[in-house]
Amino acid sequence: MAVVFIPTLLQDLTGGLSKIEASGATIRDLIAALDQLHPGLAARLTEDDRLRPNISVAVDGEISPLGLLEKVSPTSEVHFLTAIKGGRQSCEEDCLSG
Amino acid sequence: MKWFDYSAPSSLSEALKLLRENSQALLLAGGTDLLVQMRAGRKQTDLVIDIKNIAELNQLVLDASGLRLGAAVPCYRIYNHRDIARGYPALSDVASLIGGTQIQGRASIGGNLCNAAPSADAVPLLIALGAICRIAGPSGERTVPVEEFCTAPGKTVLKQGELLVSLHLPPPKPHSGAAYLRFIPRNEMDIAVAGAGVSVELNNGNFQSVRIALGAVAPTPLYAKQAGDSLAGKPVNDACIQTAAELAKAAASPITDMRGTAEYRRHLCAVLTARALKQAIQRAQEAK
Amino acid sequence: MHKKVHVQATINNEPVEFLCEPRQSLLECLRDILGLTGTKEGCNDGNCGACTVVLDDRIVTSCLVLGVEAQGRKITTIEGIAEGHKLHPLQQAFLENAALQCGVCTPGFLVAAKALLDAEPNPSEERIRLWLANNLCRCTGYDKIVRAVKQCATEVNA
Amino acid sequence: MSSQFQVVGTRPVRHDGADKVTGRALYGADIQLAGLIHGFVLRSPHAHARIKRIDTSKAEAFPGVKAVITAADFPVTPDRIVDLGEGDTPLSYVRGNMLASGKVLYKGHAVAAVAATNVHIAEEAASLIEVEYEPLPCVLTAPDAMKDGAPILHDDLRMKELGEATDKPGNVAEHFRHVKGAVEDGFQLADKIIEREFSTATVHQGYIEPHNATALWNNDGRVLVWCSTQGSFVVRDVTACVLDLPVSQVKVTPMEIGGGFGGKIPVYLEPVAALLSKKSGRPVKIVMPRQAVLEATGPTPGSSIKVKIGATKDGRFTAAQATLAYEAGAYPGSMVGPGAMCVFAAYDIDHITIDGYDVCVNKPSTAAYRAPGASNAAFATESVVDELAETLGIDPIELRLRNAAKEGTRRADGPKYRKIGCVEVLEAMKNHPHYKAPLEGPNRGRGVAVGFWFNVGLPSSVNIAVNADGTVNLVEGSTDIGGTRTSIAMQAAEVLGLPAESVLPSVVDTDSIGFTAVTGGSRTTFATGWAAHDAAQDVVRQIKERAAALWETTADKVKHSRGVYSCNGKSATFAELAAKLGETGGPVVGRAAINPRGVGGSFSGVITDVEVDPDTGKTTILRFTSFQDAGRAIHPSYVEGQMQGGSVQGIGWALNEEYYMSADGVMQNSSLLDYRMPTSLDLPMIDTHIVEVPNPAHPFGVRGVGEANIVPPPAAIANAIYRAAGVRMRRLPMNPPAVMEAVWRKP
Repeated sequence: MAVVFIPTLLQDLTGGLSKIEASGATIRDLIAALDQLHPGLAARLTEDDRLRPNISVAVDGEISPLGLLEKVSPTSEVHFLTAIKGGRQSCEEDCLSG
Repeated sequence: MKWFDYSAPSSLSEALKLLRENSQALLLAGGTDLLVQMRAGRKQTDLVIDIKNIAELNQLVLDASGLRLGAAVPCYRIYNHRDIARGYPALSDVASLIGGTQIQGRASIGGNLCNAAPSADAVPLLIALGAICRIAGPSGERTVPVEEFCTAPGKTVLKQGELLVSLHLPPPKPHSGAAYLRFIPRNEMDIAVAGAGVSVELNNGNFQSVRIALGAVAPTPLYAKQAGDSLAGKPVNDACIQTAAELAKAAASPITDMRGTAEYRRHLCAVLTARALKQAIQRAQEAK
Repeated sequence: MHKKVHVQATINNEPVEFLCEPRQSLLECLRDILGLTGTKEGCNDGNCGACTVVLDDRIVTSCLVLGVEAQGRKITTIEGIAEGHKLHPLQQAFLENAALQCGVCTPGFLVAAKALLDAEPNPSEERIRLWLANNLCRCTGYDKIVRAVKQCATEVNA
Repeated sequence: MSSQFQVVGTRPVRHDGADKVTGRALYGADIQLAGLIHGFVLRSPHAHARIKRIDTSKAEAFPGVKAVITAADFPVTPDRIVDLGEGDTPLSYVRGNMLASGKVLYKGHAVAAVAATNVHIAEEAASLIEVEYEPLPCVLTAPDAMKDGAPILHDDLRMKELGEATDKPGNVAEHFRHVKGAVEDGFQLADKIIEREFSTATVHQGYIEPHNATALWNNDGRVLVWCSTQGSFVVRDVTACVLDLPVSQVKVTPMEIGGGFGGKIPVYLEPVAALLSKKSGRPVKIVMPRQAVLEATGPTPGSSIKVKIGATKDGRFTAAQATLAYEAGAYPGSMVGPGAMCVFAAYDIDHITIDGYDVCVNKPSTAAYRAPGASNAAFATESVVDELAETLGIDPIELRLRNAAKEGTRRADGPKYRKIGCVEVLEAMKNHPHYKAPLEGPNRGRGVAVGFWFNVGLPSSVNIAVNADGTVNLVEGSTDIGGTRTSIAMQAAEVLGLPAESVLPSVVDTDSIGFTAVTGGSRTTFATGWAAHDAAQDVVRQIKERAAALWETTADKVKHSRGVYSCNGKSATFAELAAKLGETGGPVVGRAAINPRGVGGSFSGVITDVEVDPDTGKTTILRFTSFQDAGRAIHPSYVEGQMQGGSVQGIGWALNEEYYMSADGVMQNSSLLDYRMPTSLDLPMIDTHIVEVPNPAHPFGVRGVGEANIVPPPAAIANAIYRAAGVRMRRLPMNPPAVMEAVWRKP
């Protein structure tokens, strides 16, 4: 099962757990599985079937440009990241300069 | 910038006539202050009079009576003048301190004086050198010692219809030297946080006479007479220099602004006065 | 009614006539009236040097010169530096030394540096830095610019 | 170094070189169009005020005026969150920053715009616009803005935590936290803990070319834009969004760009010029005056940062904690996010907590500036690390090496590093002659620091068309700020086995190439270069097919090596095959459109020697060496150039640059005379040492080099000043009065 790291500010929904194992073929599946375990998580991570504007997802350390469509393997590490001006793709995308 | 007309008279009388007819006219020499101020809306006019075609304002004559420096002579002509570099090295220094290379291609010492900024680099040195301003106006000519020329930030003794024609510097005395030092955060292209201009005349290891003037530490460039006079007859040593430097510091009444605090500026007055005195003394000792 | 002024000058060795408003700077006249857009505006108050041109025998910031002041004067801009298709050695040295990044300050630097080398064939690094202190570059940190000027001076003297 | 490449690692003359040294290159302000008129933007004299009334009638009646607009001329569309390439931002903020409505939030905030037959007329007419303001108290720093009772910029702003609105009104737009381990437990393990507070002033990118935009609202309804931007597609999308048009109705032609450094990502003028064009029926050009560039474009945030690090006696960091409050300026969205990601990024520490606050103040809306947020953070961290090294009696580079992040280190914000070059950069510093050289003389000191920037990927598109003479035309959408045409073309040339000069690169408009993200995040040589690699491979594939057709074989049997195609003893050069395209099936165009993964972060380091004048507090940089992991240096001269440029911007930030604000929020030094960027006379030569730890994901190992180099300089200079003058400077800039006053206060 994939290991999902829960951001500090979402741990109120997981009873303080910072790591949760879940299974799914994509991030969308994974979030559905997480929401089964900890109801409310999906609503905090997604809206209108896409990641919320301030959330990005990293699979195995790589920020995903695909968001919910990103594929996940059973050995994957998944981070949900929050960002100030964070778009769907990543907060790193905002930090552009010349 | 609002519309203005432009005139470039070729004689002093023509310029004075234009000035008389247009009380709001502004004079253009190098333009390095004027055009910036007009663009920023700080000055407005219907007529700009370009004074660079007037012979008297372009003269640069060095003879037994000293130096006659036309008010519109750009800085580069001063520092490229070999005899000035020899006779008035501190003036060469100042001409090469104002702005950068391009600014020095246009900016004049006369303009620096007439702009009457408290931080004007040329003015403390002109005061130290005892320069006299020759002013032409509707009722003829008059002269004013340079330390009396600036009256407030941006204000001068020039009356309606008058213009600065030239500056006259007395011939350098034997065993004399002068220096101007300023402090800026960068090494070029900057406005003085504080500046000190000094001239010294030595006599057998003693100070004969000393003039000290400060920039950017008062509403106008400041003649620190007491500080200079304190050295007359005193031996040339660090203690005396330091005493004069402290007197210069005491004469300053700076403000706190983006270029430095009042306390820092006062401190710099002492530092720069001492350093400038040492440089002037060295020049005096090297002079015949 | 305000009337524009007729100005005759020599620009890049060609006689030129134009009409301008007295309030228009030489920089505006070069760029907007004469189409010589190689001279750049960076600050419009003489502090960045991007608009440097040669006016008679001196470099100046053309933003601080009125167009009407050009009457009867000789002006050289960046467009007048190369000789036909042959780049000036300084232009070549800038390319070989990667002495430009965004390139917007480059015309000003080239005009200023050429004036230096015309007057002083072999300036020291300190002299180059002092002469060019009225030209700001934000991309290069000046290192490669100073090297290019130095290299050009050395080659021309060799 | 390696001979595995023919083109990569060489130093060809840039393709746009001749244009740029002759003045022929056309920058945004250089465009001339038939019937062109000029725009001028009227700006607020107040830092914070309610707009009671705007009367434009006198301006409209002024001779020569063709159009006057205010925010009321924007199409009425409901507010929504829009993806503007810079992340998601409410449309109302984007629009409000272009022309204020209701309130002005900083001195210089645009309130109206005029187009007239020349710029002087436009400016004069703008001065006739009557704006009645009700001035409001302003707040200028993050700590002040966070206090109870502070003047509030946005009445409807509520603090967000992880995207969740709270009911807390105020100026704090967002608070977030990264946690790794248990920081209090970590501090328990420490023998020595140092905690310090730092602040940094607002600074500007300082590009020499002011912002500019020219727009024509064409008779067919399309909006054509010519401008200076880091991202033509961002301009297209923002302009379309603000004007409520489909993106296909806007075409943006990026002109040459005179510097950006992050500041030319936001859009200020293009929609304004377009509206003026719509109203006047003429093309309209707007060039920002320098004062407006400083007062009203996006500088990078001032900040208040607290850093606490614990270490064992033998120099292992046990825990680290940081609180970062960054000034967003007028609208939410400072660079505190990346600042928090970078604050401890150079170190492998088990226990970390990082809190970030994004705070609105009455200053211009901030923007990116070269590794945005990271220099502020590194100034704090690297100063504390230096103090720890001194306290523990460990060499400062050695202490950093003992704690250096490496492959597998997990950053506090989550991701684990893959192959990175932190240790390699530190080793290079330790072994460099500069570090070993004695530093003699009074009032002199040497300082070191390191920094990190993660770099980004993002979409890029490249097309390559083969010419019959054996050259290729490469078309791309990344605006070229520092020679990237060449670094991109070189990657295609390497694949094709051609000299760099045989690849002719062009940066084209938004109608002519696939979506390409901004030139920023050090991504252009990485991502657009990667696209060029892939497009070139596409060309090779097709050329193999043509060779196969000629030689009556199949493409898989044709081999390609360094521009020569061969099969069964037959061979032909690329040029020979290119000459026969007509007879083998027609034109060949290779293409690639990618959104790459495998971004490789870049570490950098600085060693610098300074001298501090004990009488004036003025710091002189005597020697400066910049180190950076480039992954692979495609064109080493331009890699060095990035390192030198970033270093000198860092020196300016450290020593003299700042927004000096009056109490009522007016920038006092809004000119290039008083906003003191370094001149050539303020600097020594900037030595560079390129480290190459190839990024395993990139076809050539590129990481990207635009940014990390600005991260360590302020901290390194602060550490050097300490050794020269005995004072720890904890505020930027460390200008002469600040150093002098610190010396006076020294116990």
